[in-house]
Amino acid sequence: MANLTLVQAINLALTQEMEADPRVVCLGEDVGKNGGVFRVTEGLQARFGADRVIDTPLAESGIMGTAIGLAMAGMRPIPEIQFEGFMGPAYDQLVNHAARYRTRTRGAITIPMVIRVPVGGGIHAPELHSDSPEAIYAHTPGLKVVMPSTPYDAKGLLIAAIRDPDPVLFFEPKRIYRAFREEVPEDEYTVPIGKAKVVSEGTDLTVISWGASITLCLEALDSLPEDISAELIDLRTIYPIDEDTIAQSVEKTGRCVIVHEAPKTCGMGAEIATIIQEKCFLHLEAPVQRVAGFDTVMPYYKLELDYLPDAKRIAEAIGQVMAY
Amino acid sequence: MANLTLVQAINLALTQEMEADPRVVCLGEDVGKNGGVFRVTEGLQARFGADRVIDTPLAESGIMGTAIGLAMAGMRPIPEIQFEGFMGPAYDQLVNHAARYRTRTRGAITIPMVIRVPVGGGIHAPELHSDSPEAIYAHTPGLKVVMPSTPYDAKGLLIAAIRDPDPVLFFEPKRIYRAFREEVPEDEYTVPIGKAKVVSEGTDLTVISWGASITLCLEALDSLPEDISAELIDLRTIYPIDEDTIAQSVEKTGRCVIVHEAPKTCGMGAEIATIIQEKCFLHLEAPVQRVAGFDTVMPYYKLELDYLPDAKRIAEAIGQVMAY
Amino acid sequence: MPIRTVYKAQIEYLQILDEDGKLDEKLAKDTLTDEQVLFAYEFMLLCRAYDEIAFKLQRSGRMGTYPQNKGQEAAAIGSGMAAVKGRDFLVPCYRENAALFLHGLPMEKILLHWMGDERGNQIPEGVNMTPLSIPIGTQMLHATGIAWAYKMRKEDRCVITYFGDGATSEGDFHEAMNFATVFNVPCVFFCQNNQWAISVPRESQMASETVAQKGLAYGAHCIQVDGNDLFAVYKASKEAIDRARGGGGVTLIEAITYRLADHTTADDARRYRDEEEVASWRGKDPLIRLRKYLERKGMWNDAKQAAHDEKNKLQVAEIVKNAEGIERPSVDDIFDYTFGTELPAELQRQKATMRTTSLGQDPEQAGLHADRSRA
Amino acid sequence: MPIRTVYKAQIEYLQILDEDGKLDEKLAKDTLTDEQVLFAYEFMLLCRAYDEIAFKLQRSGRMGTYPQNKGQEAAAIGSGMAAVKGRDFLVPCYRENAALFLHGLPMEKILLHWMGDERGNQIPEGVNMTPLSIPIGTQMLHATGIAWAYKMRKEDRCVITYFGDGATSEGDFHEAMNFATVFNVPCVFFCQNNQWAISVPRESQMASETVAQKGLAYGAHCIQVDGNDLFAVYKASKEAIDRARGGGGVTLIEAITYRLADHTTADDARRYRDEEEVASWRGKDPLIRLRKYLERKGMWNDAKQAAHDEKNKLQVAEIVKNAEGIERPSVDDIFDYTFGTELPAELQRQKATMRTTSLGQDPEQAGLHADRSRA
Ligand SMILES: Cc1ncc(C[n+]2csc(CCOP(=O)(O)OP(=O)(O)O)c2C)c(N)n1
Ligand SMILES: Cc1ncc(C[n+]2csc(CCOP(=O)(O)OP(=O)(O)O)c2C)c(N)n1
Ligand SMILES: [Mg+2]
Ligand SMILES: [Mg+2]
Repeated sequence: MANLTLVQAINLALTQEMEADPRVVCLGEDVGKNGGVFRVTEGLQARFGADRVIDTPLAESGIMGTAIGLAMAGMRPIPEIQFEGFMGPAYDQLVNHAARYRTRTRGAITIPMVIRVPVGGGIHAPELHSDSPEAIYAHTPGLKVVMPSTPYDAKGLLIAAIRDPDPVLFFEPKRIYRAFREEVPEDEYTVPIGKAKVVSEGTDLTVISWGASITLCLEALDSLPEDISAELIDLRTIYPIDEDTIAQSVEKTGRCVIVHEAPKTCGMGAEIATIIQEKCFLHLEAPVQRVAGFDTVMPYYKLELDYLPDAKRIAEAIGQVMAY
Repeated sequence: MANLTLVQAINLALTQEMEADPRVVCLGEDVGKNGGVFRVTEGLQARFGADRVIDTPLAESGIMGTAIGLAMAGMRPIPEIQFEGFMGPAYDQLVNHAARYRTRTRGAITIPMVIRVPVGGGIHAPELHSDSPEAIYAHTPGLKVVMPSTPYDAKGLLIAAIRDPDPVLFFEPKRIYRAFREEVPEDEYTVPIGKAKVVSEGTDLTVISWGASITLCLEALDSLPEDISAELIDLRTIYPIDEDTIAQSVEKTGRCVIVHEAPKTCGMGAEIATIIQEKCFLHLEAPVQRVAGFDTVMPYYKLELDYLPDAKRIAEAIGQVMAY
Repeated sequence: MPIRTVYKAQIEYLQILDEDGKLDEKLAKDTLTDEQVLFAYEFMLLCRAYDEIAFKLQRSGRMGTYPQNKGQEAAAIGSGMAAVKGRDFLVPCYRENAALFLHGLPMEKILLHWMGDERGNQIPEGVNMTPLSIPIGTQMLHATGIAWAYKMRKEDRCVITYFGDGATSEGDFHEAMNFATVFNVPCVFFCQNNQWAISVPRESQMASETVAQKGLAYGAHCIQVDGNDLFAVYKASKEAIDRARGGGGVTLIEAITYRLADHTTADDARRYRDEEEVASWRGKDPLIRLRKYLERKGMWNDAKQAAHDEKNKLQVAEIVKNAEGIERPSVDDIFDYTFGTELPAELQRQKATMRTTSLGQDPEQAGLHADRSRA
Repeated sequence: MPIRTVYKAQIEYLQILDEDGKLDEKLAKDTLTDEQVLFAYEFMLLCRAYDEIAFKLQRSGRMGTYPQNKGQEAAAIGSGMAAVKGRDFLVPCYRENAALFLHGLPMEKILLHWMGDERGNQIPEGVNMTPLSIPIGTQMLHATGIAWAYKMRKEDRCVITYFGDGATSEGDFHEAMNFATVFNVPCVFFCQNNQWAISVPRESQMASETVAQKGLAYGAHCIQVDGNDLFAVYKASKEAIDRARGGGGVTLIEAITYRLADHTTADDARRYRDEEEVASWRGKDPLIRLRKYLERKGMWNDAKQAAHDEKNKLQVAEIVKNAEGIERPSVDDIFDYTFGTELPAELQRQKATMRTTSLGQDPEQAGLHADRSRA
């Protein structure tokens, strides 16, 4: 066991999987000698060589497309896209090829790869370095999408993703890259894709979130009056959605608040709220509420904290839902 | 008045707007001499010249990106992307530039343009010629998204879109390009962006859809038992969503079915169902149901009709919701 | 030296068999044996027969859109023969059927593909290729990646990827060439410059004089060949493949050819190109040229031609029968290849309920609710 | 002629003012007047002072990430001076501040941008440029489009767009060059090859010997210049701009320069590049070189330098004061520039309720429901 940050936990997972499986290679802009702009791949090139931890030219479609080719040919590539805002140029390769190849060829050609991407706001970064595009990819058949909120889950989910036979988008909430540490086992382990986690149990209301917002939800829960017993669910996997954990909780509580950074309209909150009303209709005591980013472009950093959900807003929403 | 197909109505709108405004130019692959692969721009190059109806190289990012530049410089470009499946390479320019420029520059630079794209399945086309990506762009702040289901609306919405000061995605349901005709006024008129249309009034249940599925909904409604009075809403504008029309209807009926071709998870159905549970919670008699494409890659055409919602499925869902 | 030349380049054009079927013996040396040429011609005849039948299938409503290969057979076969079946890997677009067949793709697969059936893309084990690629320009990146894997694993193999003149306008072409040359992977880029991208002629597609010179941007080897000349295509491809496998670098081959048919069966080329132009290229048809050559060498005659035409007709009819005879795919296939892992619960429900409703709702649960709401 | 050369090209390198400040008088003819050179040097000094202060602002926590321009001033100014302010249009990346200032951008705008304030991008009316562009490689397409509009409207104007060596790897670079040359629009592509893209050196970014030769792929005019040489940059830019405006074609200029600082303040270049290399380029600093030249001509001395340093310090302090003094943007701004039309109802609600909740729910309606559920 070691007390690790999220960055370190990811680095550890990468190290161990590269050690264990020679097919695993990392590629991307500045991931090699520089160890990645967030130092997530620090030390990997020194350890595994420049042929397995590869600095690529500055071209996201190139990174994604050649990673697809590598995967086709039996490798287990882990491309990094430097920031979620730069997934744009890689969108076509990801959505029209990576996600489709297994079904397109009826299983003859498959694309086992993990696309690592730092996501989300809150770090005072320049434009296009603070978005949360998870819903786009949850709407894209053929992709799995995960987003850890703790170092432990990060390691376990990443190992699970690397061993998954299909493309997995691994979103790393950059706001909590180094925000806190957690005990992370040295041994390899997996956290299953598709399973949410009940972070704290409660009976009055369910709060559902993922990524960096989990920390804010915990803060909000702390601030609630003693008589409100809230259950917090960390989705962990964005797609496939763990409906059972969600439905079980809301059947019990009858109330739900969903929290995410992405714009509200057509965000994950909409899907989850709809699942809830489909599955828990007769149990619902109040409308499911969403605390989300606005339906506006993510502002530059002077205003980013006004845009992002915070503990106060979450608590406020909980209050409203409880008062309904 | 003339009895026109959807294709002809769009062609008429383009002709009239190009006639009226020298800033309007059309560009895209094969839109010129060939009149577009669907013949939507037929005759335009002969009429307005090759400088205003422009055959571009085969590069969607190039089309979108130069159209943005044209718009910046005071033109009113109407780029065509040949099929929705080929929006992939243009995604970055559309989402990270067209959609953001007004707010990025606090109004100093704006991008008035209409991106025309044929969408949807049902025409026995090859792969990547049958998708329905509207939810992706509804989740993208800064874009407006429309999809007509009739020739009349097509003309009016397109003229409104061309005159709109911001980027508008104009999705053309290719399945009904020539499926039927309608009287379309010769004079120019607009159909306002952001306003849904109540296609047929009813009291027991609301059916919400758009594009080619409207025809199927009408078919389904025809097949219902006499005692079910269904209201059909054609969304027409995907974003911004006309919540008022939706809420008014569901407050009245208490039941709702949403129909779309796109995959169910994180599709527009999720957002609309969530809006309904937010706005009409106490009026809802049954869970809102979605009749949608599956969460799978759109199959090749031998199976496409098994994938796409049809009148039977819609009627079935209506039956279930009514029986709840 | 305040002005100095820092870079110089030139592009060569190669032709060995001219339009009259005359061979440049010197250049032809060490290219193809007589047997190989004969084989190639016979294979081209078969592919042409296949192409015509595919066209007819579409016209009679038995198949969807189909892009004819007519006129480009020498480019496909010449390059295909230069690659080693079972060792090298092909990453095609959709207008080089002959190369794919040569490398072992069962011929009904292509028909199945255009019949709207993913099983047409289900490449059999041991057949080294990706399926036809629909989004233009995207597949060269996969080729680069596959070649890169070969290099990483020190396998003595090579990838050849096909694309059209139009495809070279896409950003992915640029990125693929750049990655391929930067990492010096064993990949050959084979452009079938058939002069048109649907309705857009090459001169409107690019301002450069050649496609080949685009490779200079990446420090690649570049060559332009007569794409209707089997010998030239073979020679250039063979050199490029040998060089690539030896770690000697990436080559961009521009094969000058012509799309004798419409873009696809959904297209009507008379709308945008002159019959004169088409006519001028008909004479350059690679089949005509090769037949002239073989006849001159006494290796071919009308009788042989008739016999082959007959045989090919039968063979293609058989292929069509196979393609059409295949049972309709199961609707389960829509779901079953989405993931290699167990189907998520929601997808299981969608699969279970798909024939009755798209709700994806557990019918039992729906019933349950109905009861409770009535209670 | 079975093998024939179908294309030939070469790339020239231009230097006029060498590293010792010695001028090639012949080549310098008809370039810059003494006054212009003096002006350029003084402007470069100001921009350097600005750059250092911006760096310090970040280091002291008063500004976010900032990419220093240090070492690339000659490239920015030389090209900027070749374009006509108020007539031509600039489409920058983020490392050519000097060109933007020269063309009228208020100097606090760049600070505002990096202070996380969109008002830094609110280009004043009459100032002809787009704001800094964050997604690499994307802005050249806008430049092409703007130039295309000029051509359509027959305006006698030109666009110059800036980008780095790394940016030339993006597909958008390729598409922009292709559109620009195919439609022959008045656009000049100016690459600041500063040898690095964050941690990736030019040699790992591309296999080509030069960036300039990438233009051959499009039939563009191509030239490589010493980017730290004001005269060479000016001359090449001026020629390219004049040619473009006259309809004579698109030019790709590769300016060889060096990023003397870290990539941005978030970067630590010592992790990936040798101090030796940096040191060798310090001597080539365009400011040093120009100063040598001016001193030799008797146009500059230590006193002037000291006076200017002092003056610039004050001026930059004033700019910083302006940037920092601006009131915090209104949170309403998050919403108010989303559309040019009336805010959709949902966005109005989000705006109205944003301080209390993100629900976007009408507070009245929420209250109403609460009542009803209690009733
Ligand atoms: C990304 C993308 N954009 C557009 C299309 C539509 N389309 C299909 S084929 C074609 C022209 C291709 O021309 P070229 O690359 O020269 O190949 P050819 O068909 O001539 O063999 C176009 C535009 C597509 N399939 N993919
Ligand atoms: C599309 C995109 N990908 C990645 C990045 C992250 N990034 C910012 S600057 C940079 C390097 C740019 O290098 P170059 O084009 O040479 O310009 P320079 O910074 O050297 O001036 C990278 C990779 C980005 N901003 N945009
Ligand atoms: Mg072609
Ligand atoms: Mg650089």
